[in-house]
Formats: sequence, C-alpha cells, structure tokens
Amino acid sequence: MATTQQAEPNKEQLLALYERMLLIRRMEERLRAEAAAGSLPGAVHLYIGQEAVATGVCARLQPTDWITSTHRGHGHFLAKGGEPKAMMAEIWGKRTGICKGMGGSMHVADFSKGILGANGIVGAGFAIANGAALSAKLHKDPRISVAFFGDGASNQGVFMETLNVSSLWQLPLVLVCEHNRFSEFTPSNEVTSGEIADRARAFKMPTTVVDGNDVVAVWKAAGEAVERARSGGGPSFIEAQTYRIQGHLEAESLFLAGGKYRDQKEIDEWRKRDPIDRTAARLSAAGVGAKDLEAINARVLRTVEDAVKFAMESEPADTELAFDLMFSGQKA
Amino acid sequence: MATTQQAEPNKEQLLALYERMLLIRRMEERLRAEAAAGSLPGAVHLYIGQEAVATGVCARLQPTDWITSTHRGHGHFLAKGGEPKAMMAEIWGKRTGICKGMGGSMHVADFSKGILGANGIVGAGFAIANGAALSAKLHKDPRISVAFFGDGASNQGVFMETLNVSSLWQLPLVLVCEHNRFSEFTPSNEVTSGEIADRARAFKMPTTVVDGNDVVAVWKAAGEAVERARSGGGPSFIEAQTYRIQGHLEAESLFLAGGKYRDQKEIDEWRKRDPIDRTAARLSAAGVGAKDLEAINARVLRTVEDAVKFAMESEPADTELAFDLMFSGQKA
Amino acid sequence: MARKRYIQAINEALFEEMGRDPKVILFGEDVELAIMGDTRGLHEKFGHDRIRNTPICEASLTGMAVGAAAAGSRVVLHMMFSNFIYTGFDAIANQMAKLRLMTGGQATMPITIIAAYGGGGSNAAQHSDSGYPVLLNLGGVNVVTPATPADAKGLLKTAIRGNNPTFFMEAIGRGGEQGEVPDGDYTIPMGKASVIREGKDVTLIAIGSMVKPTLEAATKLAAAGIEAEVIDPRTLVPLDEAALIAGAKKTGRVVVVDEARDRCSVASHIAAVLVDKAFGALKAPIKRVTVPNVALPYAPNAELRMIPNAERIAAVATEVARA
Amino acid sequence: MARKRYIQAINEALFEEMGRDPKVILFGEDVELAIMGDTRGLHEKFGHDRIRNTPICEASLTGMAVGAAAAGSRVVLHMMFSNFIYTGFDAIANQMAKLRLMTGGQATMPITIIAAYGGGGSNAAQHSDSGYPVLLNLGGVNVVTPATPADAKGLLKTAIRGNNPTFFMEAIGRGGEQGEVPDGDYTIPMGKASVIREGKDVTLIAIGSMVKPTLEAATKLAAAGIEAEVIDPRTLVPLDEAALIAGAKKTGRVVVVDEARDRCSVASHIAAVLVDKAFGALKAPIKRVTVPNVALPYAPNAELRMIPNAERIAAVATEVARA
Ligand SMILES: Cc1ncc(C[n+]2csc(CCOP(=O)(O)OP(=O)(O)O)c2C)c(N)n1
Ligand SMILES: Cc1ncc(C[n+]2csc(CCOP(=O)(O)OP(=O)(O)O)c2C)c(N)n1
Ligand SMILES: [Mg+2]
Ligand SMILES: [Mg+2]
Repeated sequence: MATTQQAEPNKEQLLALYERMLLIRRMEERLRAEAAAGSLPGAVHLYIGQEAVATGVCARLQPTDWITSTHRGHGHFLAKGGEPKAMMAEIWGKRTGICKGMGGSMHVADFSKGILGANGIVGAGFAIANGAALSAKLHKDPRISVAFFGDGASNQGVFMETLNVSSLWQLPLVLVCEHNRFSEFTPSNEVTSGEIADRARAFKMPTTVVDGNDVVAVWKAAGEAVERARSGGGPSFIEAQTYRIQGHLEAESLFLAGGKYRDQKEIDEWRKRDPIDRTAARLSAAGVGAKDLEAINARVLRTVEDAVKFAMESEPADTELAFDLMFSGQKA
Repeated sequence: MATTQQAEPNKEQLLALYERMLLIRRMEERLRAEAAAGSLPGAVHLYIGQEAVATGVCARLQPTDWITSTHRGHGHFLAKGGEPKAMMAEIWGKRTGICKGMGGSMHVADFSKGILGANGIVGAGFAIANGAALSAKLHKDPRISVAFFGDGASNQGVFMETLNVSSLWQLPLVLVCEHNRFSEFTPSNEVTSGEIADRARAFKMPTTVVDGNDVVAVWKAAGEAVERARSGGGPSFIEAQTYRIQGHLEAESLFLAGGKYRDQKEIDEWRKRDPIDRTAARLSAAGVGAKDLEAINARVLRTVEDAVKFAMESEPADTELAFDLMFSGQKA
Repeated sequence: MARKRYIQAINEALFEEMGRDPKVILFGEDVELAIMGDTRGLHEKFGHDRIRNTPICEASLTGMAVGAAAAGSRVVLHMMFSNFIYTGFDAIANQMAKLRLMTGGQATMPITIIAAYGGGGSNAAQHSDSGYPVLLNLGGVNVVTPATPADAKGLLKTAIRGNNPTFFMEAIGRGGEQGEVPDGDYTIPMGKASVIREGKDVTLIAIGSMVKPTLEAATKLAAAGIEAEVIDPRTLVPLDEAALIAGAKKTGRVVVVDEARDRCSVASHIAAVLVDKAFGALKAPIKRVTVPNVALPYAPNAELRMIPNAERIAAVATEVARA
Repeated sequence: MARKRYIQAINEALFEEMGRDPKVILFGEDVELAIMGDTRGLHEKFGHDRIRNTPICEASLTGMAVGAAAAGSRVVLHMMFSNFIYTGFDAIANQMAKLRLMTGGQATMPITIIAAYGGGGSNAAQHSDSGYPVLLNLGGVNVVTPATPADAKGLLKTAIRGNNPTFFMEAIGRGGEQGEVPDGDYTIPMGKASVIREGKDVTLIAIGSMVKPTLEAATKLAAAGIEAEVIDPRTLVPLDEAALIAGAKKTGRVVVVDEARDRCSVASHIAAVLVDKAFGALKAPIKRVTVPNVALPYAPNAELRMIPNAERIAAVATEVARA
C-alpha cells in the first residue's frame, strides 16, 4: 500500500491500478452479457466507464478502512478487495454469495474488508459512513471512512447533514461524489442547482474536483484526503467528473419505450476518454509492452471465468435462512 | 402596504411596525405570566426579543402571500395579521381558538391569511413553503411564500433540499433564518458548522445577513427579497441575527434542573439591543412624542386584555370534533 | 369494455384527470420518461408546468405536496417504490396525516401519492416492501390497493378528485396483467369492498396483489369441493368493515391474505375487527396468510418462499374450512 | 429494593451500562443537559467522547447509528419524542431493519433507540403519538415498552447489552412515577411477558403506558365482583405469544389495551394472534381499548377523551366478562 504522501504512483502501482480497473470492467462486461441473456435474477446497474474512481480511491485505503457504496456498487466492492467469486455468486443468487444470496447486486458487502455495502437507497451511504467515522474518532481508532455517492444522491438532504456533522466534529471521512452526469433518465443539470462542490465548500471542507476518468488524478486527490482524515485533519470532499456509459440499469430500453435522454454522440465522445485505455497509454509510455498488458487481460479474464463458473455451479440460496438472519441470536 | 421598492419606511409605516412588535411582545409577556401561573394547558415557546424579524418581513407581504412558521410561532402569526383573540383562545384550548383548540401554541394557523401554521416539527416549514411556491409558479399565481425557521432547523437536510429545488426552479420563495444563537439548550456554534448563509450562497441564491433586532434593516432586506420573488427573480435567503431572550420554553429551569448553557450577562447585553426600544428611539428622533407611544402601548394592552378575556370566557374545545376533522367529508 | 393492462389503466386515469382539471399537477423522480411506465406520455401532453422530474429528495417531496395542496393545487406525487415512502415519511406522518386536525379543519389536502409495492422480482429488501400497514396506523391518510386494471383506473380517479391525502398502492407484480376496463369516465367509491367470488364454505379476504393468487386458490378449493367466498376490500382506509363482517358471518370461517409482513399487518387488523364484530358467527380460527416477519431475500427461491401463493392460500383455507 | 422514579431508573441503567462497557456511546439532540431528564449527568461523568449533543438531523442520526454500530460501537441514540422517529424513519426501515438480512448476517447492530411516547400533556399531535406499531411491521427491530421503573431499568440494560436494534419506548406519562427497583445489577429478558395480577373472569393485556390505568380498572372490576387477570407483554418484538395465549385460554375473555391508534395497532395484532391460536378457548369477542383513529388534540378535555382510562377499560372489560 502506497504511503499517501507519495506524489505519483510508481509503475507497479500503476499496473495494479490498471489491473483492478480492468477486472471491474471485464466483470461487468460479463454481467452485461448475462443480463442481456436473461440469466440474472435481478437488475444490475453497471459502473462501466467510472472504474478509475473506485480504483483510485480504494488504492489509498487500508484493508480495515470502511467504504459505503451505492446501487452501482460492483466497482467499489472489487476495488476495496472484494472477492470476484463471492460477488458473482451473490448476483446469481447463490448461497455461496458474499451475502448468501440475500442481497444481490444492490447489496454486495464484505464487512471483513470494510465494505459496508452497496445500497439500494440513494443517499443511505452518507450517514452510515459518517457514523463509522464518528465511532472511529470517539474510540481513537485509526480507521477512516469513505462514502461513494452519485451526483443525484447529492440532492438528498442527508448529504448536507453529513457535511455539517463531519466538519463540525472533524471526523475521519472522505466524501467521493461520482458525477456521472445522470440520475436515472434525468440529466444531472435538470435536477441539480449550482456546483455540488460548492455545497461542501460552504462548510469550509477541503474540496477537490478531479477528472474521474484519470485514475492517477483520482489517486492523488484521494491520497491527500485520506492522509488528512488519518492524521486528524477532518473530512474532505472530492468530486470525480465522469460519465455513465451504460444505461441506468441494463435493459434500460425496455423502460424507456422509445424515450431518449441523451445522444449516442455524447456517449461516443466519452468513450474516447475511457479510463482504462488512458491508463494503458500511460503504461506503454512508461515502457510497459503490449504483451504485458495482454497478460494482465488474460489473467483478468480467467478470474472472471472462474467467478462465473463458481456462481453458476453453486447451490441456490437457502430458503429458510432469512428467519435466522433478521436478528442476531433470535428467530424472526 | 408599502411598495417594496421604497428605500425606508415612512413614519406611518414605522409606527405600524412598532405597534405590531409591541403587540407581539405584550401578548407574549402575558403568556409568560399565565404559563408561570400554570394556567396554560401546554408548553409555550416565546419569541420575546425576536419581534423585529416577523414584523419586518410580514410588513412587505400581501395578505394572500403564504408563510410557514415554527414551534416559536406566535410572532409570525400576529405579524401576518392573525387574530389575537383567536390565538389566545387556541392557546387556552378553547373551541373559539383559531384551530378550535385542536392545535394549541405550536400549531396556530390561519389559512385565510396565508398563515400555513406554526409547526412542532423542526424544519417542516421548508418543504411546505416550497410546495406552496411551486404551486404558485406552476399556476401563474402572483403569490409568494416565506419560510421562517431557526438556526437549529438549518441543520435539517430538508433545508438543503429546499435550497436546491427552489433555486433550480426559481420559485417565489423567501427563506428567513432567525439565528437566535440557540437550539433548545445547545448553543448554535456547538451544532452548526460554518456560516448558515454560505449554505444558501452555494446555490448562488441572493443572500443577505441583517441585524435581526433592527426592524428597518429587516424591512429593507425583506422588501428586496419579496420584490425579487414577486417579479420572477426566484428565491432569496435572509439571515436575521437575533437572540432568544426567554428560555427555549417557559419553565425551562424545571428541565434544566440546575444545568446552565448561557450567562445572564449575555442575556443582559442583548436586552440592550431590544428591537422595540430601538424603534421607539427612532420614532422619538422622528418627532413622535412619548404620549403617542404611550397611547399605542395602552391600545395594545387593551387588545391583549380583550384577547385573554375572550379566551378565558370561551367554551372548552369540542371533545368529539377530532372525528370530523381528520378527513374532509369522511369520518375518522 | 376493453382489455387493458394495469399500468395502462393507471396511465389513462392520469391522462383523463389531468385533462379534466388544470389544477392537477404531478411530480416525482423520473416521471417524465416514466421509469415506472405509469406516467408515460404525460409530459409531452401537459408540459413542464403540469408534470416534472424532481431531484432525489423524498423528505421534501412529501412536504412539498402538503404545501402545494394548501396553495390550491391537486397534487399527484409519484414515490416510485413503496420503500421510498419511508424516506419521505416525516411529512407524511407528522404533516399530511395530522395537519387537518391540528389546524381545526383549515387544511384541505387533495394529494394522491403513487407507490409500487410487493416482491417477486428479485429486487431485494429495499425495493419490495408492501409498505402500507405503517400508513394505516397514521390515522389521517387514505390507502387504496387496487387489484385489477378496472379498479386501478376507477380508484385513481376517485383519489385525484378527492380532498384527502390518498396513497394509491400499485401492485408491482400486476403491472403487466390485463383485465376488462369500462369505457368512458367512471370512478370507484372509497370504502366499498367487492365480493369477487361467491362461496359458502370459507371466506377469503385478499388485499391488492394477493387477490390473484387467492382466486387461483379458490379454483383449486372448488376442485376439492370447497366453495370459497373471495372479498377484496379495495380500499384499506376507509375500510368496508360491514362487507368484511358480512363475509365472515356468511361462512363463519375466515382467511386473510396480505403481502405485507405479518406483524401489525392489515391482515392482523382485519382479523382483529372480525373477532370483535363477528365473533358469534366464527366457527374456526381466523388465519392470516402473509409474508413472514422478514425482509424479502434477493434470491428467487428464497424470495418466492416468503410470498403467499395459491398453494399456501389453498392449504390454509382447506385447514380452516375443515376445522 | 428501593423506590425510584421511572426516569431515574432509566438514568441509572445508562450510568451503569456506560460504566460497564467503554464501547457504549450515546448521542442525540440535547442529551447533555438532558431535555428529557433521562440522560442527566452522563456528560459530566463520561465526557464528550462518550455522549454528545447532535445537530437537529434525525435522518442522519438513525443512519449514523447503523454506521457506528457496524464500526464496533454499542450505540444508544436518543430520539426525544416518538414522533421524531418518523423524521429518521428511512434508515430505520430501510437500513436498520434490513441490513443484517441483506448482508447475509454480516451486519450486527447493537443499537438502542430511546424515544418518549404517548399523550396526556397537551403536547398536541406532533408530540404525542404512541409510534411503535409502525416499528413492529418492519420486521427487523426489537421494541420494548416498560411500564414500571424496575422493568425500565432491566429492559434498558438488556437492550444495550444485546446485539440487535432495539427501540426502548419511554412512557412519557410515567416518567415521574415511582416504583420498587431491585438493588444492584439485573436485566430483564426479551420476549418474557409478566402476569401482574391473577384473575379468572377476564384477561386484560395492557401495553406500556396502559398498564397503570388497566390495574386501576382491575381494582374497580374486583369491587364489582369481576376478577381480572392483567398481563403486560413488556416486549412487543419479540412478543411472548405463549404467555398471551395462556392468558387468553385461562379466562376465554380478552381485552387488549394500547395507547397507539387503533388501526394496525399492537392491540390489533395481539387480537389476531389470539383468534388464530386460542380460538377454541374464546368465550367472547376480543375487544380493543385504544386511541381512536385520530391524531391527539391539544385541548386537555379533547385529548383525554381519546386516551384509554380506567373507566373506559373497566366498562369494556365488564362487557366482555358478562358477554
Ligand atoms: C431513496 C431513493 N430514491 C429513489 C431511488 C431510485 N433511484 C435509484 S438510482 C437513482 C438515481 C441515482 O443517481 P446518482 O446518485 O447520480 O447515481 P448513479 O445512478 O448516477 O450512479 C434513483 C432515483 C432509490 N433507489 N432510493
Ligand atoms: C424534527 C424535530 N426534532 C427535534 C425537535 C425538538 N426541538 C424543538 S425546538 C428545537 C430547537 C430548534 O432550534 P431552532 O431551529 O434554532 O429554533 P429556536 O427554538 O431557536 O427558535 C428542537 C431540537 C422537534 N420539535 N422536531
Ligand atoms: Mg449520477
Ligand atoms: Mg435557534
């Protein structure tokens, strides 16, 4: 794990960032295909195009640090070290899933790795991450907490409440807004007044706006914010500007029934700023050969293959488990 | 009613402002005495020392404009033209009360005068006022809407949601923060990070911070904001800096059981900035004689006397009415 | 009469009521391109001053509905999933349900809140609650649970024309299903249950999404020689107690079917009403077929195991009929 | 044993549990100077890292409780009035009550939420709800309603030591009342009802604040020759169904007394459980004595008319005993 003071990721670190982003991408490309084939039980919200955000931020965290995620949470789960097999099994609704098939895509979580979970309630992660940060501060626990959330979630009042409480008490919290331009089928500017970053500035919170498709830029901004939180400097806000390449959810067109909310041209423009391609270019410039990149890709594809195979071959979820899980040591 | 462009209130207007503030003061001094005597059924939260805010703002409104108020709502009710008799009868829990005794001090409302009500839920007025403003805008209705709220309420997320929605849609809304330094027994700075006004500025909302104990300053700031809202210029934010002279609620000491959260010295300091005394001084300077001021005081005291007499002599509330009131045209 | 889908019937009601009364406005998250389908086409037809997408801020949306209604609008607020009612619960429980009483009757709130409820789609626990029992306990809000396209259209019109806050609960599993819908303008009264099937052996009271599996169960029961009466309350507040009591007295044997979680469910309340007011006629225990006291799991097998289906309903009904 | 006030017993439990376990933290609005009395003195004793005043932001407080618990704290969150539970309802209903299931059991949430409920003080509709029925329907949270100082202390200790979200509902009208409290450390188990009075003619099941008027009613009934059994469930989730069923079978005549609004109340649910599981023993209708389906008015006469009292309880019990 890099010390957060470091200015630039070194080649090994950049390779690690690249491989993690590629893993997220390939996992989701597979999920996209499986969703299209109708082999997934529930809906999936894909992170394709936004991989640099989760990857750049989580690379600066300790395994014991906490993150809260969103309904679009596969990337955060994998970036924080979540198990590909356990994630796929969860999405397939199997008992070997990380949540035993009880949560699915919108709830992948691994508390043992500080992943407090994807969440189906937009804005829910703010207070959960803030509460974890409060607990750490009160108990002199060195861990810090990161909340990933969307531009749409920034319109939930709990966002302001979290800005107030965390800056008031100088909690070890990093707020990462993934501004991907949309909230479901609504362009962000149609529902968001002013600059989201200004909302954090109003609390005198250290604030950075970065290119969310540049993993190095994210890595740097996150490094400073994490260091600040870890050293008692209080919360920070990062807005990562990116773009949602996929629909809000797969099979979006069924919901749109011919309706349109963006142009293909815009999507194509953003494809040119693909965070993974840009990192590949950086690596080539740094002397990493095409063969090495191909090897990484092959390794990643094997991981995906194994994860899907594991998910498909696993036993279905336990239909009676819910009664034991609602409470700790108490039957529902 | 003054046209809002006017720079300074003329003498008649200043006299009217003075009399309205004095009415609020004398009404509440009486309520303070009655509460101490144990003759009121429920708790009362007094506005003593803050009269200039409601009075200065409401003087710039049309009778048909809407206001939403707080648990500390007597001043807003009276400033917007609410009936003293109907208010006292309500606080005494009588059927002649403005809410037929069903609401009490924390719920005084007169929809016929645009008073959408005092409210026992801190922060509730934001969305109600915002919704009224939305309705006006959508139906090309010239009315505007004003939300009065405290510094403590500014920490509720609905505040930010209201800033976002109202500035996004340029709604005819005026947000008036009555910063009286406390939230119950907690000094504002212990629970509020940064400047409340900056939260509004983050949405590029026109924002003014005024001396809330100077009725003319409030009158001027409100005039501009009301004019802006009326003319389609969208929402404004006003922070009126004032001070809560009384306890959070009467008989506060019973709750504090010896605890302290502020010094008597501080209270005495603020008493010197009493908005009513300052207006009296202004009037004297403008040539209004002591006799004239005494006459106003006498008139106001008669109004209070009549209102209390009316309240005391009125019939108790109807015990069966609630069944008819829960729904319109439907028994509960 | 024409066959229409449930969602389509709702969409028609919205078109007709917005066309009928310019005071009707509709807002919510993603209502313009209609993520839930029911508001499709309204934006093109009525424009931005009548229907618009809001930011994600449920706590404000419910409060704004109160303010807009107080200002003279007839509000239709779309909350998307019933779980998001919890997110906007404060203004529902503390304002909408109480403001009329607290103001001595001054506040009139013509507000219709649409929300989709129920499981079966592997949407997991935060998108599958049948969240209406909590609304019933609030006292001041009406709740309707149409089970068919015809009832959906008629009850939505009644809700929009009415002067009280009314939750229009959309059965998510029924959205695509077809049914006969009367032509032209019609409404369905509040507080009027419908007896969908006549029977002398056992009375099945089914709520909203549970009407369909209950009718399937009744068919199975008939094959086994048990004639089931099936009653759909249609509106939960106000509740047609008279019809339910009559139904209970007719057979003396009652099963209540509800997709809500069991504890403090509507099924519980109906059973309580009947043991109070139809006691003398009861010949057997009143049984509830509900979702157990768990949040719905994501995995299809684990989720479906929790939701009442024709088999479970028929089994319980047989037990009650034979008791 | 020593006589102590209800609020004092709660205060003692907080002192003892915070002293016992450094992981226990307490936060809420105005808990330092203790606007509700129950947290008085804790700040001086334990300091700002263990107990602190929060800004007014209920929607965050409930969510923060979840996060702090996930991070290893034992959280006590004070919500002041039960109506404010509605303000923080989203994280209660969508997170607290579901997170453990959704994460396959990974989330453990040692959270105790304190809230004062009930009327009688002319606090008006937004400060007088008995808001626990909505919590019962959520499935994943425990709810306790202590009626005496002794139960309050014992149940609060159990809640704080437990590993599940537990709502500790404080009967606002009981705060100043005295009762015998055992000396030293003791806890009261979840899911264990207490039979407060033995009787053969009618069984009165009373919840929280209603235990006192129910006991007064029992005395009146005795004078009229009716021996009432009085049972206090003490914890609503988990609910001691066995004790309630036994109580129902003992007399065959049941009245349930609850300060919550009637529709989908706990009284409704208990009646439903009994008509299902004690049907054979029932000799009369099960009656509910509850707050009608209205918000509580402010005026004392209008408010008290809505809240069950000894007279009303005795009258209904007599009717059931004689039926
Ligand atoms: C409380 C709540 N309201 C509404 C929704 C429905 N919903 C799911 S995702 C979404 C848009 C979120 O936008 P954003 O926060 O920008 O995240 P993105 O989808 O762009 O990653 C909405 C409205 C929800 N899940 N929860
Ligand atoms: C939702 C909600 N939370 C908490 C309370 C309890 N409460 C009543 S007044 C108050 C303080 C309000 O402070 P502020 O907004 O500054 O108004 P002020 O009393 O100073 O006029 C609190 C916490 C409440 N009534 N509603
Ligand atoms: Mg987005
Ligand atoms: Mg204040």
